[in-house]
Amino acid sequence: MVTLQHYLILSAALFGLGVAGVMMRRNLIIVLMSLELMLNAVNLTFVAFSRYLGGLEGQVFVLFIMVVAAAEVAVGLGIAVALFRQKGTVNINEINLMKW
Amino acid sequence: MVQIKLPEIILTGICPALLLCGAGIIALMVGLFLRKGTIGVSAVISLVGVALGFLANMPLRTMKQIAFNGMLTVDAYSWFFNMLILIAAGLTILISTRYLFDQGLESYEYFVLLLFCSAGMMFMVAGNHLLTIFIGLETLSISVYVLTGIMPASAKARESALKYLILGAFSSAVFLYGAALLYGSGASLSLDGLAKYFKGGQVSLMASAGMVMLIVGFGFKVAAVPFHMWTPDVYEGAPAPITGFMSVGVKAAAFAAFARVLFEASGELPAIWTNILWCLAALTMILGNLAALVQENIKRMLAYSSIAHAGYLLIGMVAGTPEGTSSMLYYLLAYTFTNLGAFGIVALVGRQGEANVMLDDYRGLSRTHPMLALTMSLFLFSLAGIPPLAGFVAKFAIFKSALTQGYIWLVIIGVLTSAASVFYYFRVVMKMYMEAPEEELAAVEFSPGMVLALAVAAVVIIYIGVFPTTYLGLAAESVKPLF
Amino acid sequence: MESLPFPILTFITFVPVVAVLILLFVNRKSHDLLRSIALIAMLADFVGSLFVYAWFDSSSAAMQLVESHPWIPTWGISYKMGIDGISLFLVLLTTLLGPIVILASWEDIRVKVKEFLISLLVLQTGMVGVFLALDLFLFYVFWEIVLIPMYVLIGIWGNPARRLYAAIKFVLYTVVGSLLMLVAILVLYLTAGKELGEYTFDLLKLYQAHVPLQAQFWMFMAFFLAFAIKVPMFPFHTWLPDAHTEAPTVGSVVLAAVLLKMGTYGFVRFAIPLFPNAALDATWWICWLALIGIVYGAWVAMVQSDVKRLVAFSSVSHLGFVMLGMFAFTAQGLEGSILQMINHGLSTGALFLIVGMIYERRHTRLIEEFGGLSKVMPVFAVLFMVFTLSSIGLPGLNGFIGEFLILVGTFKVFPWYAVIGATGVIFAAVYMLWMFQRVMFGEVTNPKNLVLKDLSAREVVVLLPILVFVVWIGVYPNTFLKPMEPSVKKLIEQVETKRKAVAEREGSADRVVNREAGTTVAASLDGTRLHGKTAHEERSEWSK
Amino acid sequence: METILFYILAVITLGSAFFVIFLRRPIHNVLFMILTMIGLAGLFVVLQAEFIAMVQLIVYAGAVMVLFLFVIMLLNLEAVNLPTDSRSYRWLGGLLIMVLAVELMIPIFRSFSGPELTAAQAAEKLSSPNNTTLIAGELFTTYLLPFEIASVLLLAAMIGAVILSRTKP
Amino acid sequence: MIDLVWLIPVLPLIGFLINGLLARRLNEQTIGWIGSLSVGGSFVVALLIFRELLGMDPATRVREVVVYNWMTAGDFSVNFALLVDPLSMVMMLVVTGVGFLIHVYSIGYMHGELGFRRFFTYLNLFVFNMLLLVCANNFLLMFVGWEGVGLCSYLLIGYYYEKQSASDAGKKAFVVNRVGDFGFLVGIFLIFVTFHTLDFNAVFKAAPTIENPEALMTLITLCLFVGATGKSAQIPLYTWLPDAMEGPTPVSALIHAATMVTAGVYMVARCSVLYALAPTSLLVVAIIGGLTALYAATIGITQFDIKRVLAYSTISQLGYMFMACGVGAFATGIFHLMTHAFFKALLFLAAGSVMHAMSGELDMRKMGALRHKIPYTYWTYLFGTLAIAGFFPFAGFFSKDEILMYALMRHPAFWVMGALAAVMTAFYMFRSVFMTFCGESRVEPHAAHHLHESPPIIIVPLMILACLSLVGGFIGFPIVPGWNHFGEWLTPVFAPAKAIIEHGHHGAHLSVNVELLLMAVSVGIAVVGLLGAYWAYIADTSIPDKVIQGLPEPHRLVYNKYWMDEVYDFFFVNSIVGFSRLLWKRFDDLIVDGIVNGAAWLTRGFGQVLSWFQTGLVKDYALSILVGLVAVIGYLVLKMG
Repeated sequence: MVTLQHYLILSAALFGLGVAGVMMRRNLIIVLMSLELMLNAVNLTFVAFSRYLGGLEGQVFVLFIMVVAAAEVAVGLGIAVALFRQKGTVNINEINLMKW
Repeated sequence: MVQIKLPEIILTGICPALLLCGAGIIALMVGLFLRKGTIGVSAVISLVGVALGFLANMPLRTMKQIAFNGMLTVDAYSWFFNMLILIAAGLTILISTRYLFDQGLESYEYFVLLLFCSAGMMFMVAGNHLLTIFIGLETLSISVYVLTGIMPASAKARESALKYLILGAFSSAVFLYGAALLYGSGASLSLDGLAKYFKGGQVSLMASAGMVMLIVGFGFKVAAVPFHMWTPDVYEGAPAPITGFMSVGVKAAAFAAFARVLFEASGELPAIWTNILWCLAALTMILGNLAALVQENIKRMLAYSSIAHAGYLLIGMVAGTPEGTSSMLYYLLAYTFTNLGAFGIVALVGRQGEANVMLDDYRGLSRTHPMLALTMSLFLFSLAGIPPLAGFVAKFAIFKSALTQGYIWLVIIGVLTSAASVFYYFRVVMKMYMEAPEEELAAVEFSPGMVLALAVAAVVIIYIGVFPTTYLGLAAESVKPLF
Repeated sequence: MESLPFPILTFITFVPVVAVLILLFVNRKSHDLLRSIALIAMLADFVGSLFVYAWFDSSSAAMQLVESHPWIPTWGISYKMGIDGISLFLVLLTTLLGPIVILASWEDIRVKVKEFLISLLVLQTGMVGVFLALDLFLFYVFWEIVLIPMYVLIGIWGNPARRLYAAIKFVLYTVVGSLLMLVAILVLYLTAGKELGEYTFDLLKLYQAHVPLQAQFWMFMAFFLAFAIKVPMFPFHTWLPDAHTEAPTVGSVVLAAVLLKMGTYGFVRFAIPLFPNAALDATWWICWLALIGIVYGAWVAMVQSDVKRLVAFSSVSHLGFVMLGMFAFTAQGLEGSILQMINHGLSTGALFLIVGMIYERRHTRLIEEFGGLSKVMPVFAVLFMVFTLSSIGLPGLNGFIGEFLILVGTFKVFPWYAVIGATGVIFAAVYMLWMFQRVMFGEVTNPKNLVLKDLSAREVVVLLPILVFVVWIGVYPNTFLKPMEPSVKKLIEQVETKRKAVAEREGSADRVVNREAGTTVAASLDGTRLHGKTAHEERSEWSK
Repeated sequence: METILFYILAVITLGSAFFVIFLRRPIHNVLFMILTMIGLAGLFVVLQAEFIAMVQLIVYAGAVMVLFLFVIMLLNLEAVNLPTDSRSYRWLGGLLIMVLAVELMIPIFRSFSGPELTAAQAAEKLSSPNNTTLIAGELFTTYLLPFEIASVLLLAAMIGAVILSRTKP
Repeated sequence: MIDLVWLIPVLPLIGFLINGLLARRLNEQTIGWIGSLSVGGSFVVALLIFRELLGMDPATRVREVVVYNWMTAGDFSVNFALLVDPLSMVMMLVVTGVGFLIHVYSIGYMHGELGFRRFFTYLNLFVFNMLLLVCANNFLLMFVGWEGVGLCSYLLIGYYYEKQSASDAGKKAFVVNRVGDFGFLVGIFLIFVTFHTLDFNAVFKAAPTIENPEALMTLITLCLFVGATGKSAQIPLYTWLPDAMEGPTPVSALIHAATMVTAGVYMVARCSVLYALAPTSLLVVAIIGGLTALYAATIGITQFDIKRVLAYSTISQLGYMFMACGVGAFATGIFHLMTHAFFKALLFLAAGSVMHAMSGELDMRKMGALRHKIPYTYWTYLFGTLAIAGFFPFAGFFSKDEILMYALMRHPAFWVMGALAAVMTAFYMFRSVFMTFCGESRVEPHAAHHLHESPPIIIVPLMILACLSLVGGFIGFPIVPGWNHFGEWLTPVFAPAKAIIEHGHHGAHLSVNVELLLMAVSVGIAVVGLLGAYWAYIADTSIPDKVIQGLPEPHRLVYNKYWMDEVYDFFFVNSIVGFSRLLWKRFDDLIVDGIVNGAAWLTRGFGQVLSWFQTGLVKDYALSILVGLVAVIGYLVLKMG
């Protein structure tokens, strides 16, 4: 019998994985993907809740999240490309001109 | 069949934002079809837009209305912040024009994004529903990401944009997760719903967790420690005027939404949240001020200082009273003029390609440009909270409100750290007045816009510092809707 | 309270600012024009203060010539100025020194003249304001305003070696203290507001409040820190030698003559009357600090090799006297210490001018660089001697009156303190005369000193007015004591009654002993002990 | 039935997400990302959010991931495959994530009791006449304003993407 | 007339002001005469007032003249008021009279000096302060004069400021005096808190009435006496006086012989009532006086510098006066003060004239056989010596004899001390006479060939003083009833004190025969001294060296003034200076200031460390966000869960 908890735990795990990705990957592109992963986890939570509460609010919110996610990806990749042109790398550990 | 019930649409309520968007789109079009000198034109258009927005904002002060099916509230509070945002935008535009020429950045999009960003802020501050707030937030964020990285030549700009974007996305993910938890724990996503839920007692752990995550999300935007890490880098990498705009506009909008969510949701804050805010405030003041002591790059220094100021503003939140919030508003007002002025001068002194943003580049400025140095000192003194400038009255108000609630230790931390802050603010004055430059730098070119902006800022911080009553009054009545 | 048709106090406070506004639009090249404008402004200021003196009714203890307008009514802040016997002469001193410093700097300062004059004028406003403000907020504003010009003065025109260090040290040290005071001010505002039912920063209203003992203690400590740093009292004095040594002549003059008095004045006007119990229970250790300051300052001054540093440390010693007399809290003690503020202002100010004059000629302040100057500069020698003597406290000159009254006043209640303090009189003679001897007597060993010119007319004119007052106070001090008398009396009884009231309310009335009672030696001998005890007991009480 | 479906999809989602994080070569990451999306879409369907599921497939799995793929190709990241970060305090991040997960579990278990996720009337609310219609209705009435703002947002993003990725100003 | 008493101090003040401020380009003569006549003028006024007093009934010879209220603070109020009574009258006359003569003398003596004008300015200022001291009607005003004369002595000792030794001596004088004044000051405080006033008469009236005064009065009087020892160069504060001889000779004569140094005696006499109430202090005064008399005399024997000999003799004579006061014979003390003023001034001025003749030479070993070259000087000096040695009928005889008598009445020990001192005095004074004027000449050639007698302007004052020291004693003629005018004159002043003392122990009166015997003895003493000196310095000049060979150690000890200066330097001067240096370098700079700077640096360092967290790496930033998130949620869970 699947309960709300199942979904919530799943999404929490997904969220955690996303965070882990941001923490651990050096490749800028992958980091962006991990962010997507986090957002997806949130989406899952929303949908699960909307199902549980029987309200559409959550689903609508998910749509907007997707919009935002797409936008962010677009801009993010834009920056990534530009950076790659300038520095020839997508290793975010080498992107530290500014510190302290 | 599903019957469509249209929402009650109150265009006057969102008129300022609409005007900004409109101006933005016009600027975009003109920019697309014009070949040369687009900057001047689009700057003028945006200024007109801002001016109109200002006019359109006037009547909002007296309104108290929930529009668009509870997506938006139009009240004195949003009126105040609209005003603030419009001022910030206006000043930024004035500062930017000449700057863009100097940097050889012939891009009208700059202004377009600036306007969209401001519009986003307006929706954010007026938002009565987490969705509106979130969309507004993202609109401003994305525009700011882009503006941050808009300098094609500079690797720093790109880098800062990237950092900002990644961390921004990260924090909005947290924010959203919080929203989700709130939504799930029976509370709705609209602030009224939340208020109902939280005032109804019987608050579930999940709901509080959600709320805390919202706090984290906002904390990131206002650059509260430990969510501040992006600030120094982004401020350093971004074009000076944008940095200024971020440090006041984004901060103001974020604080506005922050306060609205917190206070509308819960009559007066539960101890737990207050404690969290208390710690955030303390950490922010301490770290911001201390780290600023050792900075050699003025943009970075001002970045840390803006972190510190976020800390002071948080004191107002901790107080959690109308007084506290209103003094926060006044603080933001003062801070807007002061900081934009300061960054204007940073942009000016930075000269070609922002080559001169180190503190040592300010050596002997008083000899080459006495008035400029004087104005800069004025801004710095106001930031340091030296009476009778606006900055002092603002700090005074904040501390007063906190003490009224008995947060004496927080206030003591506040005063001690601001004593430390005197060191780095005065350090700049020292460089300008008391040291001689090694090599002569090229003269600074003024532009009428810049001069106007600086003059206005300087005059205002003196004026509202010496005669703060009216403005304190405005702030006080602007926060009424929240409580 | 009678209100005058003409707001004279506002006038004398803000004339300099007006001058600043004019200066902003004068070409920075035309130095003499700038200087003359500043000079005229300062003179106008002085004349204005003479009117204040003329309109001042020295028989009344009340605040006079009061001007009060609401400023930030929402917070109960008002623009309230007033003057009484305590502040009267401090104001006059400030305005008197105004023109003098402008004149003194006439040839001394050649770079950034405009900025220099502006700083001086702003400084003037700040200082006069501090002495006149009757609203804590207003007071704090003036108090802080003073920082900036002083910082600039030290930092720009100070002598290259360590001016930046001295300047920032001065500012930071002062700011730390005063910000804590700001907190205390706010807390006072709130506590008093609760009691009075009216939230206000109006000093006279706040006097009415009876703050609970513990609160008093903490607030007093905050005020104490702020003022003690400014005075400076013993452990907080280290900024002073640096500031004095690095500052340009007039900087040191103003610093010594007026700025330090802001601290002592703060005690009389704010710390003591607002927190009588805390203040008077702190007497014993504050007196000890003062005494240490007296002796310590004298001894350290004795071995200085730099004239300015020496005078700076002598200030520490002299202000020790001021604090001692103040906290003896008898009529003589208080009047003495107020008069001593003026005296120190005059004589130390003059001494710094003097040092400045030889510094202008020789660009060194090291004692061993000089010697035998009396031969080459007789007029200078005479003036130098007179001011040295006045700072030693020679009867017939101003210094004596102040020190004597202080010691008498102290002796009445704390004989031992007075005795220890009196030793300072000996050491003062030692270090001043030794310095004087090394600078002025002996043969001219250093050829550079042979060609020194004697004082110019301007320099004499600069010193003359001070000389006049030095003698005047010494010969006929009543001119200055009479106006103080009523205010001081009022202060004392006001404090004593309030003190008792609070103590009774807190059920510790038995521990309150009346100072004036201890007039027989025996009684006062254990009076000392008694005070130590009360203070101590209340500490322990608070620790619970 | 539903249970089995859930577990399968959950495994797919988590597993591929895991690979997204821990595989070396970007191309693989993208592909597994797409797989994750698909898994999620499946879960959405199970949760009676058909419209969302579709959008998930089209926007995410389709557009967004393709965009990723495209960039990877463009920058020819096949060559460079960066190992996962081997910084000394990586374990700290891991630990914190664990702690965070635990902290999230606690409220989850605290706040909800009772297994029933599928109340009939809830099902009604979400899908009659059909999910899409309902969402559309909501979107254009209640959420009109956010919807409009979103357009501004997208415009901004578009401009941004353009000026950021262009070489000459 | 008496109401014009303020003229007495004011006239010299005017002189001071004229010479000090206006006399820029006046010539020496004018300046000199302005100075002298201003003092002479006040002498005349003094005389007039004296005549008026004589005309009054002895009981009513007290008058206070309030010039103005000097300062008032709370219950503390002091007038600028002058007191005219027999005692102050005597002092005024002495000060102005002797002062006038010395002024005149100085015109000649200081002729051609660079700072001629400065000299007279200071001199007038001194006279003003001295008169203030003696005329004051309250302790504070007295203190003003007291410090004022101190200042002038500082200035005049350091008159040759280019000489290191001179300026040192000046400083020493002032500082040592300050130590004394400290005691005086404390005394004043005590008096004020006890009596709530500082007016002499009020205090003295009130003093006997307060209950069990003993302890308090002892405290007060001892404090005052500390002041006296400072001013009058008594043990332990005498060291400054010998050095004070660095000043020009007229200064030594006026300040360090005739007037200022006697201020202590005057003050003790003035406070006779208080002292009478405190037997202990009286004893102390007597002992200190006696010891000083002896002690200084011993040193005087060994010195070769003629002025130093006189200086030590001054100290010793002052000791005499204190002893007199100490044994309760205040009038006698004052009497000796006056006579001493005459003959010691005379001696100094004569010595000055010798210097003048010897072109600045002071060492008696380089003199001898001068009496033919400078006869007037010789005779006047001889008169002075006879007077100080106490030969009948010279002034010294009367006063000294009276002192010895009272000493004997108090306690034989005092008499012995006095007698011994007297012998030595006679001895070293004649020693100086013989070494200087008699025997064979040891004058160095360069000085020898312009040996010359001084001009009349120097000689005339000498002669006047010589006469005074010859006849001056007769106004205090003993034994024959009614002949002791001086004693009677002062009776009203000292009556109360006398009463108190006698109430203590009934003053035994000596029979006439005993008195006569004593006189004989004291003349004998003088003769002994004379003969001793003659024997050692005329008859067989080898004796002194033999003595020195005989007991070298004691001699070195005495010759070096018992190394007192060195001891003081070591214990007070050097130790304090050293300690202060330590205080400054180690404590102030390192610790007090160190803490301040340390705090600053600590803050800055902390800031530095904090800024290092800013690694510039995105993931670390994300990490910190994560940390924050975990922390807050953790807190929440702990609180609520």
